[in-house]
Amino acid sequence: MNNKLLVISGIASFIIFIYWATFGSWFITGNAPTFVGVIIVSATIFYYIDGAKSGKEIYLRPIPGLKAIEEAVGRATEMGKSVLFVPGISDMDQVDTVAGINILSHVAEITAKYETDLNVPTCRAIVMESAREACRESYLRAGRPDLYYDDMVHYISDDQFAYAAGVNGIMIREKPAACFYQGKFYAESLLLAETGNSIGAIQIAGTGSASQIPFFVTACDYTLIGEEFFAASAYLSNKPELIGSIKGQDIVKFMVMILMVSVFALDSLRQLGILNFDILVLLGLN
Amino acid sequence: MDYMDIFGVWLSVFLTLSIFSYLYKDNPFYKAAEHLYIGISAGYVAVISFWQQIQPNLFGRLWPRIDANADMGMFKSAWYFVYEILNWVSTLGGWLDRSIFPANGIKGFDGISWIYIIPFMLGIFMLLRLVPRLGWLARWAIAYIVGMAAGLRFYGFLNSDVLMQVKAATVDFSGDWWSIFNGLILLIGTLSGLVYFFFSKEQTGIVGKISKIGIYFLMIKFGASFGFAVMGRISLLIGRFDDLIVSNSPQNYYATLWILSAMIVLLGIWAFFDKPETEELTV
Amino acid sequence: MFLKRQMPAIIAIGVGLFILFGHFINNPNVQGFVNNDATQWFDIIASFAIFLGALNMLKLQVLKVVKKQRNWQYSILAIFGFAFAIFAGFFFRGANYITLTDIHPQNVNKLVEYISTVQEVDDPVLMVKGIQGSLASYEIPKIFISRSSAEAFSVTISGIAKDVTLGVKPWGAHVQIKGSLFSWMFFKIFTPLSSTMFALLAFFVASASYRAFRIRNFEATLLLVAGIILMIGRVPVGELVPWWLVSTLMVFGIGALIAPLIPDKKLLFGIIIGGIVLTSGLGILLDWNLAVNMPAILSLPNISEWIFDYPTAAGSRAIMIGIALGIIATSFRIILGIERPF
Amino acid sequence: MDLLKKIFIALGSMDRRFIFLLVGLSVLLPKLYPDLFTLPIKASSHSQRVFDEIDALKEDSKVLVSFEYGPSTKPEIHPSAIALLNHLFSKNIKVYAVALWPDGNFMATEAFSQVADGYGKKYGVDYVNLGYKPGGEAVVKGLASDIRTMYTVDLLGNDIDSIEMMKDVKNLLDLDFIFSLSAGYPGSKEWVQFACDPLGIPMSTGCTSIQVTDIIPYVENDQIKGILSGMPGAAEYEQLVQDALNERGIVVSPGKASINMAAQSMAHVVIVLLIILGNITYYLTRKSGKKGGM
Repeated sequence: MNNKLLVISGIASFIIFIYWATFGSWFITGNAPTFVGVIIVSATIFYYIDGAKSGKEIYLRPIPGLKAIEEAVGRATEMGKSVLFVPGISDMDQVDTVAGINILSHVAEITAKYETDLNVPTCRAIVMESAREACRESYLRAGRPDLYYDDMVHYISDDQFAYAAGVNGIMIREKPAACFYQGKFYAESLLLAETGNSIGAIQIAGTGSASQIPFFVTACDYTLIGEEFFAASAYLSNKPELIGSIKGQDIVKFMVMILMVSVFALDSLRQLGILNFDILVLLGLN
Repeated sequence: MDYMDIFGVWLSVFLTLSIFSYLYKDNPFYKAAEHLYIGISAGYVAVISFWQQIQPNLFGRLWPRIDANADMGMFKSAWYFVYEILNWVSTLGGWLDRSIFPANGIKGFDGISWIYIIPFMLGIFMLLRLVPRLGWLARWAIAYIVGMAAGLRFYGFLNSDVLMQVKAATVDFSGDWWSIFNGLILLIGTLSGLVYFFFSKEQTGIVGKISKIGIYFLMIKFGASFGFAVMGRISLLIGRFDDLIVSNSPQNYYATLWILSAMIVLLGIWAFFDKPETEELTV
Repeated sequence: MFLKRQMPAIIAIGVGLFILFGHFINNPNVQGFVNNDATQWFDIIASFAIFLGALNMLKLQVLKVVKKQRNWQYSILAIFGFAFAIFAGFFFRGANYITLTDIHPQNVNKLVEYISTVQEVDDPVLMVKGIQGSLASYEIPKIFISRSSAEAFSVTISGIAKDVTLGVKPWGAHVQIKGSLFSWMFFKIFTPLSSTMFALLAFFVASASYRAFRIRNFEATLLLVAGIILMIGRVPVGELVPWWLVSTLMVFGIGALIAPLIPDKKLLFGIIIGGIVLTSGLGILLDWNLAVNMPAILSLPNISEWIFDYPTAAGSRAIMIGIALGIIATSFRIILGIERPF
Repeated sequence: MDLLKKIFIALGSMDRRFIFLLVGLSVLLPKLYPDLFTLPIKASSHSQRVFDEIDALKEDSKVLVSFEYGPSTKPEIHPSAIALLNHLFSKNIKVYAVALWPDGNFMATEAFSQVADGYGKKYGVDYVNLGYKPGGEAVVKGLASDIRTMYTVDLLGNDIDSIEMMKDVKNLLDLDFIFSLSAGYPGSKEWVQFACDPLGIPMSTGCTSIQVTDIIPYVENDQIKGILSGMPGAAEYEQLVQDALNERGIVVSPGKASINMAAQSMAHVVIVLLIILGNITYYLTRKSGKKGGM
């Protein structure tokens, strides 16, 4: 197993060597730490993806919000009500929206299996198109292409609050039993979550917008907080390489923590006069 | 204050009160305001994105302003002939006045940047979604955007939200013990908060305890952000009441009072007759 | 089949790699593309797509009207709203203005009076100074939506200056000029709707906090305490909270913290009462009522600022790094091509 | 005692519309009767820091003010904009305005018309409005490298090079300070990431209170010099500017934010009382629930 580690770390250090050698000529100066960061992060995640693909078993702690997805769609089916999925108000140029669409493809697979009515109002036309692609493929995978129709995913408006007003209108008139808010949100998050609460729906939110997490935490039943939201689609797919990337992400997080502690320790020693070099200058982060 | 302004004030008061009526219940006033808002905003965004994005940034780069008698090569004059065709189309054969494609190109950029033909094509590919057989071309445009998002955000977030925060992990020991204590709180809180986000580690034993502390910091952050947000939201409500009070001035013929009382009366009548209608399930 | 399935993946992977490493390549065109053109391309594609979205919305509203589905009457309003915005954006500029050339100096005051009949002038003296500064050619700061109202006004002020010319703002600028039909629509219809929807949050924040801030467990209590302290600390009323109330609450807080450690409820109760008596006594002894010698820890705004500057900042930083790593991992999966939303 | 408990439980399950009414009144009453509710405003350290940074600027220094908010977030940020322009113009500082949001144009023209004439400032000499450019961070990066790649004309359409105060300004490095009036994305984060940090230009921000939690880490490690958070931040800055200008004999009408602070405080008090009430009824229902074994 560890010869894989040697190969990958060999390639990574070779790339960093070339970068160092041609620094200033091929490569611009000023963002060297970021380049080294990109290479190390990519190598780490790639190593664990590769490891997972060749069968290594990986433990993933349960995320409450994800187990509740199937349960929520089930409840909507029993009550004969629809499922509402809100993919956030940003466009496909935000990774949060891409993650939201990936979660939509899993939810669509469940609604196809349960034959529940799925309603996806979108705030951007490009999100509408890629959400349609995702849903069509999920209904195909679930073996129910007949249940899929294009206008299950429909456009409301590009404006943040016109979109919120439109989605509120859908909620209070069609009273969906399960509401999903997965994507990037701004101030309108509480408008949606409070309306969803007033119609008694199960609400599962997930977002990378740090400022909106408090509202989702207070108003929704389950909330995928920041990184949990980005890991959700890998969890739900349980494809080995995606789960491997979660492990890789954890290791990178561990590295960042080690880096922070060592920066703190070395800097404190410098301040106390024991060491005379400045770690931040060394790392080029000053 | 000509009639357009007064009508505008009455209209904005009516729309404001219609949206507020949503707090009572879903009612005809809110439905009207909501649907008008959806229509107007879809049109507004289409216009703004055309006049501030497609016309200046795309057409402006492909057909910049050239002085009429400049000697253009055979290829360039053919290119500006295409420009005239587009103009002919957009003014329906000259019937409308020349708006989108002013004579001799669009002021703004000095040289033609030919590379902008690619986003022009990708934009057309998106519109081809309307043609069933060619709809798959839109995937190329979406692929470009998703690829761009991955490349930009990978670099952006690694640079500003990870490395910059690592730089801030230092604690300044020169200050008094209180600032050192606070610096340590900051570091411990960040590290324990990060432990909570470990997925592939069982949250038991020492890891479980640290992540418990991390959750406490997260909860304080959520409570504080919520408390802070309450303040912002209240300010916006104050802003709306300001507008309603200002619109109630004599020269606006007391718009707010009149509309408010009319709506309350109408809502009362509507609520009286409304009982059966909401019970029946929508299709 | 290749063009439909594999080609998009190649584009995404290629563009992703090119833009990621483009940040480092020492070539002005590449740097220019990564820093500027990449997002401009996206904005252009998104602007084309907006028409796709508008058409879809229109199709659904028209279908609702044709099929007389529930609430179809309101869809007419949506269609009218869209048509009105397109009319004001593309077909009717409504941005007429008037310029006067070499105004006779003694007519300036009369001109200001005329202007105040069509537009609110909050400081006439200043307007006079402004006109005197540019007598040669002066553009009246009023934009007329209809050409007829502009002509009518130019007739009334015809004696003021040598000649009065009518003009229309260029296409494209009419969208930004305050006074055009489009900006009238923006200020009188679009803004009230969007800012009132935003203001609804004030009510929802209240109902959400009423329902959610409940002492269910220790974490929920932290959420509640931090929320209330921030809510009160950040507004002037926070100044008025007396020190003894803050100290009593603190004693209660400490009491709640140590409660699980002390099984005997009477002893716990005694400790809390003792704490309150001690702090209040100390306060009266050292005369904390005078703001100058009241310890900073007992003033609510200071506590709220501390909570905001340190524990909250730590929590924000943990979430920020977590989100950044989540985005980095997702971007990496896209660049590797193992996660594709299209 | 039992009656009291029943009242609280009944109150606990009250309809959310009753809460809406309470919040509405708590904001409306102080607005209609302002003199009943006047409260002192003490500046927080962050607002004081912003005031000191601007006050330390010398005469004829150049400041870029970026308008990235719209009408819906205007109540929280516009008062800061007005106070800032009063402060800058009273110190004869040259103001360069840009907008990263389309609505920023309307906000900028409104702010300038409200303040500039008061100090007899002339457009093109003392202040210039370059207007809105789409692209978010691309615009910030463009301004950092060369302004003329981004702006060839200003908002009113006259050529950049014909404007007197633009002559000696090639890019952001020629400016002394950047002030971002931000309500979201693109906003202060883009200014600090792509302009002020790389180029080392001092920067402050006035932003909506919800965005403050995202910006605080930058204020903590001094990448942003102080912050005006929401309407209270604006009210504090207004107060500081008003006191400083009164000392210099310049009369400034009381800012909108300060007047509205009373309504703000009342609403906060009502919400906190509601939370406390909610907890009491929750405690009672849980206790009686346990006893009743429901």
